[in-house]
Amino acid sequence: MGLVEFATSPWGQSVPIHISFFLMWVAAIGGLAFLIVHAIWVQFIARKEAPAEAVSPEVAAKVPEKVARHSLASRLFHWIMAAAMFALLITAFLPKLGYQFPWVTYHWIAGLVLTASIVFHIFHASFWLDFWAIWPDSIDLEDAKRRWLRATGKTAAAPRKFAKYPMENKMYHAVIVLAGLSVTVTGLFMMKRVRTPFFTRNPYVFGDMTWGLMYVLHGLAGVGLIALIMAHIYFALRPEKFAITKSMVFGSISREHYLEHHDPERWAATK
Amino acid sequence: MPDNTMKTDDAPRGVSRREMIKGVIAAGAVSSSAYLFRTAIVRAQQPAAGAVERLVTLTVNGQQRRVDVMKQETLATTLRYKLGLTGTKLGCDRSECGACTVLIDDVPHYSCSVLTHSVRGKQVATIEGLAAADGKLHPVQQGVIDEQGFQCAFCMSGFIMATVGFLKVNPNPTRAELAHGISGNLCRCQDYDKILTAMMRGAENLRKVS
Amino acid sequence: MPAKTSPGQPAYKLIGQNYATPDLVAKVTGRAKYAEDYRAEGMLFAKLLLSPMPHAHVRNIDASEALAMPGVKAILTVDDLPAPADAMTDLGQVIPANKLAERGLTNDPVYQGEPILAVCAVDEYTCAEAIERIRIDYERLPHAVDPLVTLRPGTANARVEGNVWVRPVAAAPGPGQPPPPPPAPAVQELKWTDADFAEAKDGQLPMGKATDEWTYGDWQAGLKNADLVLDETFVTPNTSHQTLETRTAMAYWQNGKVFVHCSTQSTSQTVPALARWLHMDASDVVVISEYTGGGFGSKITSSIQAIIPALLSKKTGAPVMMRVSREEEHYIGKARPSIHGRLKVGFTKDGRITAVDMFVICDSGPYDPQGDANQAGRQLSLMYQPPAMRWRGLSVLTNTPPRVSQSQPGGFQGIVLMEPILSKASRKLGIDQVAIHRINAPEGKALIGPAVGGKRQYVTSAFIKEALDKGHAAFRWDERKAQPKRSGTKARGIGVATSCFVGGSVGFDGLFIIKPDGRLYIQSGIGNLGTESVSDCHRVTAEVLGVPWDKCEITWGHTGRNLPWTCPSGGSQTTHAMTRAAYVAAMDAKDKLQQIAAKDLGGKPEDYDVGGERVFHKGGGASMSLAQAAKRAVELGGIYDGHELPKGINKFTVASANALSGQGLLAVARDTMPRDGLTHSYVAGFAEVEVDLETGKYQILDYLAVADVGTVIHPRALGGQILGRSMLGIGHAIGQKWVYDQHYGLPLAKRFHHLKPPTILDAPEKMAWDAVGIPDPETPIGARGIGEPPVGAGCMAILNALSDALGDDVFRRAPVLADTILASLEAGRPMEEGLTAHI
Amino acid sequence: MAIVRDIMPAFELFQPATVDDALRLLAQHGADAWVLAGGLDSFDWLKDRIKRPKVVIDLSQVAELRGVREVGGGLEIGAMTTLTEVVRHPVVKAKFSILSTGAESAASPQIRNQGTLGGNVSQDARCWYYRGGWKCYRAGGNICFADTPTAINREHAILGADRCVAVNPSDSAPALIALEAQMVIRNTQGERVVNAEDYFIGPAIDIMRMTVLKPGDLLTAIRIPATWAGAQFYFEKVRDRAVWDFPLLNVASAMVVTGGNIERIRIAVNAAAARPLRLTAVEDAVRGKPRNASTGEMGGKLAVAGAEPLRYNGYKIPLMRNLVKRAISGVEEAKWA
Repeated sequence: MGLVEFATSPWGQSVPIHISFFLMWVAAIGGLAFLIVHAIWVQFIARKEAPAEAVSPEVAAKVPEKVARHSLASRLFHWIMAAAMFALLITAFLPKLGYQFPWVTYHWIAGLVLTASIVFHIFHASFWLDFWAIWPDSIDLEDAKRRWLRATGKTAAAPRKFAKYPMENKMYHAVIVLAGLSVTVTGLFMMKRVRTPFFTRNPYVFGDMTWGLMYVLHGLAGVGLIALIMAHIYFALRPEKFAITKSMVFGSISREHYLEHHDPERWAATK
Repeated sequence: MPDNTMKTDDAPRGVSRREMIKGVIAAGAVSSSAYLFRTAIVRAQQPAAGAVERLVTLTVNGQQRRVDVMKQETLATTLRYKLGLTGTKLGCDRSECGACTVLIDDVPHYSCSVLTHSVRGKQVATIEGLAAADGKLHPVQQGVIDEQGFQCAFCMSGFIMATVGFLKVNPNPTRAELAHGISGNLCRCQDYDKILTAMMRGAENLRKVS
Repeated sequence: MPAKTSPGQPAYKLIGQNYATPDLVAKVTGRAKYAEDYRAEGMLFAKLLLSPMPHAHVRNIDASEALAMPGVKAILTVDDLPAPADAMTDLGQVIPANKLAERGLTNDPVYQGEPILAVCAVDEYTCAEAIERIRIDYERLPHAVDPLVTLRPGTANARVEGNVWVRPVAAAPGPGQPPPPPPAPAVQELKWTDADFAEAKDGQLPMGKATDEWTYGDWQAGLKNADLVLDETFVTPNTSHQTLETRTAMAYWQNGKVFVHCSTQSTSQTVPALARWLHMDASDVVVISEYTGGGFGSKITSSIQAIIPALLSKKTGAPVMMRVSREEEHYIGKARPSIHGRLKVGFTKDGRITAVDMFVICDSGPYDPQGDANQAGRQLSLMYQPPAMRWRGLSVLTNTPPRVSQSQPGGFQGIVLMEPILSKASRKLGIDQVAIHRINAPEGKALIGPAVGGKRQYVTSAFIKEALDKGHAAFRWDERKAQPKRSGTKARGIGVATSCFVGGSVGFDGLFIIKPDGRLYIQSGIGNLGTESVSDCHRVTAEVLGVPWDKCEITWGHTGRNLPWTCPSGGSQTTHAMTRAAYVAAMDAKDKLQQIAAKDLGGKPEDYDVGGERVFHKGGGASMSLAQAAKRAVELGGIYDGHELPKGINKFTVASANALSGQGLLAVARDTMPRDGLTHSYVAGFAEVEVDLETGKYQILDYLAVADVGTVIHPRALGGQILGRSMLGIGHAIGQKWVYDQHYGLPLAKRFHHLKPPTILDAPEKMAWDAVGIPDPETPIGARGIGEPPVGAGCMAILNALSDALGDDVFRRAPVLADTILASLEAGRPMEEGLTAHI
Repeated sequence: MAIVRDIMPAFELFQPATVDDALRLLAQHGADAWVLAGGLDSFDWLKDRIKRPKVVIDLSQVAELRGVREVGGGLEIGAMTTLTEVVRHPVVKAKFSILSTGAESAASPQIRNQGTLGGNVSQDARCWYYRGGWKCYRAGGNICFADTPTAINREHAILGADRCVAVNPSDSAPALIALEAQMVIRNTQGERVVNAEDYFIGPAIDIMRMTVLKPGDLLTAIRIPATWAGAQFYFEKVRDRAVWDFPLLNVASAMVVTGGNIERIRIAVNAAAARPLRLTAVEDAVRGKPRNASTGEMGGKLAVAGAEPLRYNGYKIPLMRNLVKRAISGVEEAKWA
């Protein structure tokens, strides 16, 4: 069974029409496998990091009781996007699982919400937030190497504490950006193929082949998101990350957590 | 291929109907293996448990005929290419013209859209079976002669069979009723008016004899 | 229907009488054999692989897998076909081959469905399986399926060479010389400007540059001085001929001759056509076509695809049958070209046409330029006798199936473009429909078309006014006219239309033998496509010689059986051309009988007459039977039994006569009788329709056609032709059309339930016909052909009745279906797109 | 793979004699099996070589699926009963005449002699893009060729379109819905009964199926309750040609009128959407109203509320409006002198 399904065009040419839907299962199982392996790794195999040396009290003293982590705007964005994402996944894949319902309208509306929230996020992050905070920097890479060596029992200098975002967090964001953009951009073009109030339906703006590839990309990103969302939820629920998860609700982390995991040099705590 | 071995049934006119049919049947037999699926027998027709047998006995124009019939074979194909009954015409092969109309248990059907396997044990009647053995025409056939019905006549056997079938249900139709009864037949010469006149004459002829 | 003999014509014994044609018993018993009914030992089957694209180039064909299959015998591609050959006319003129013409198979498909190759195998199942294993690498080319779209700036052309046909004007013939062969037509690119398109108001046909034009009279003045000028656009449909028998063919070779069982309108004429396509000597081609399942113009000389089984048979050394499926027939079965037309017509207060300015775009399909555009103008100029006229036209190429003449080619479209204007004028001017037709109708040696060599041509005769009068009375026109037009949810209307077309050609041969058994053995090269001319025309022979019909045997349908050179059975030529040929052959027989009688019984030949199966002395006494005369003819030999043949007969006839010589008194002659004018026939159609205003559906309550076809030869056959061809026209009015998806350039309507040939229940509830029956003065028996003229009359009597019921501007194209009517009634204006093709 | 038509591909043929055998075969072959009733829809798919089932299960020999039985004032019609048998059945004629009128308006005499009631209600869409083998949504693709700016779609849907704009072409379906018929469906698990209007599904629910039948299911019978026996009926079909052609639109209504008022009514139209539509809103609106032209007008207008025309099928809106009007208040017949 191929990864992509082909169909014969009216001109008798073979063109891709979408991904093979078994990939949906591949993604789900892949995602599950990853988090099981990760859990086992962290639980049994990886060497625990020795608690990092405490920061000097005067530094600690400067740290407020609650360290602000996510602005209200960021949190709203995150949860709206999450809702849209779930709506999209459900409307996309439930029919494939045999639960038939009129899904198209919900799907494109949720798609528009997702797109809007992403656009907002890009502006917000560029002009109001520290845009680069979410992207891995040289120190992250260096520390990642150190952590790996130490976890596998080799000797390496102790990794520094995180800046605002842990490495995994940044990596994840990078991947989701990729998937999210592919699925929304292709999705926006597909709006031309369904009946919407906005413009007359016209599937002929692109050729059969272009559309086919677009559907394939949309599908790949879509099933990719199944795995990514699974991983996201998994990490959010892990005890050592739970503080961060809570901060996505309440907006801040405790001084203790801040001092334990974050490097005031790299992320200045604010109220 | 040496030329002298060539045989065709390009028979001169004037041969009696029976000779002709024998001739065509012979030719039909020659080409029967040729028409449908000779190679398919090997490729795609492995009999599965409980599936139909390929060798069937058909009753056509009162005669029992034993034929080797493929699963997907239509009655029109069997009649034309295996039994040599070429009076049944194929105009569209899609039940849209009626040229292939035959009677199955006295009911008109499009033989292009009937699986031969489904008429086992049924009476199939074609245009060749209408006239008496001595060549005396069926009253409906006679109606055509009386009125010079039809033009190119490719649709004729279908029309005649449809009419014969309809008259079994309604032997004394009005012109409009008959038109409805045989409306499943197309004439591209569109000699509809003269055809109806001829068929009405045929109905009249039929009432006289029966 | 009682036998109809014409008041004007002498009392004949056979002519004008009904009789059962000699092919009828075979037809009713299913014994009649059409091409697909023949079998041959070891017969193989062929199937076509069709282009999936409207316009493409085949880069590569990989048939290796198919050829490796058990049962697959051969594959035929365009590379196996002989190159297009020049044609030779009867006058020996060479018509250069059209290098752009259809060849039967191609590597450069110009319409979806065009055959690329044929696979030959032991059975069709294997053919199909093999075709699915053939891989073809196509280079897709831009397509054009709408003749108007391809004239827009920057649009695609249907062929690499261009999008319109241009035919260089022929050089004038030298004094006493036959006209030189027409120069080869050429394809060029022609695009109109945006301004040309902008000029046309909503629904009006844009009129950019035309490629062809003729005029006569001062049409500008005519329009200027008119009391009423109507400027109307109308679009006629593309319609497949859809003969019920597809063009299936079976072929085999024997002693170097090829025997082709095909479906053709013209038995004799198909021999040179096949010979040309196959690059063979005509004497090595035998055509067998005893019964043809309809033609309507699409099988005038069979079809070029008939050479495919012939060539495959040569390749495989076995007989090959190529069955043509209904869908394949839709592609290769030909069709009538649509015409987009715009006419400006001037009228005087009393309804007389002052001038016509006609502009037509003919959708010629991907191959030969169609004459329909020009013929539309010619026939219009005859039918409505405009004193001044300008005709401009284009023949545009599109990537749609090939076109060819269909019953009343061009004439039909001309009538359909003009009749709505005539009926609109009758309402605007308050003149009765019949009256306005009568006012503008031709009479006697009426003029037709533009001047040729400084002089306008004219017809042999026209009695259409008599036809209108006869129909006006028989249809109770005035009575129906007085009826109310509306009641409840229904509206009724009556309509009349006149129509005309070429009604005969001249110059063909008659051939028969009087054998010592006293019987007439008549050789007929006429195709047996249902018109019954195959035997009707020869009634003349028996009539002239006074031989009872049951003593006449007709041989037809097999060119191996020595047939004479015969006109193509198309364009309503046959009845005229072949009654003349039959007449001259009968005269030849009479002449020879008189000579034989004079030799044996003394006296001069002119003392003798022929009748009652004898040749007898006019003064009474001496006589001899035809049987005796035939015996003497054999003894005398020479000219009498065909050992010496007259000059001037066609070489095709010579070969047949030679083969028949020595069996009896052989009569053979070519029709060289004079004829003053061009032979045309005419029909007046009358119809009443009832429209359901809530559904748009309409029913034809009554239809009457009155024909002016000269002498009636065989009333029942004539009636069949008049009403049958009227129905063909009615089909154009009520449903038949093509449908294309313009984005992909592919046909959507390929099935009968899409293409809508009329059913028996769509026919008018009442139908009747009549004939004026005045003999044509320019031909001995006075008979003309009838195949074509009823078509336009049938179509437009219906549509004029529809306009009478609903008023003007409900529809602007044919066919008119319920959706068009309902949408227009709802909106109060024409709603259907006027100009988009194939909707 | 080059495209070739008009030669049926090989398949294995089973001709079970009983429903149980048929069901067993269906269960055994699942999605590979093709159920053949009259065959008039099936043979198009097969001859075009578009659908290529490995196995064809021909029901022509299953006697128990044929015939019309009277059941407590109503009828139970075997799914394999031919349309002609339905049309000619005296009880159908006498008590449920819209069914005979509806069935008689289908196709042609020969087709009605072979086509079955079960087949007529279960037939596939006739959209010329879909049936032409174009890989559209309904064929498992990702486009509707009939709903594009250049599409020719005079026969397509004005209501209930969801990506696909094909319509259901059945002529007996609206009559059955008006008669409150029930469809009896069996598979190896057992029997279930669904109301006629719920038997059909639109593209929003499943774009590749016309009915609730799934692989393994068999429509065995159609039950017509006594409920509407002898009611006032109206059926009209509008089509291009008087024979063969599918409906441009058809309408069926059953009505009980007391004292000039509409007491009970059911109306259904077909060829307006991908499934035959029961017009419940119209039924509610006209119930209790006098049966006259203005009620008809009102019902007609209501019926087409929310209709969305495509490029070439706008005429279907007035057509549906007028047919529904007639189905309620009848036709104003012409009276010619």
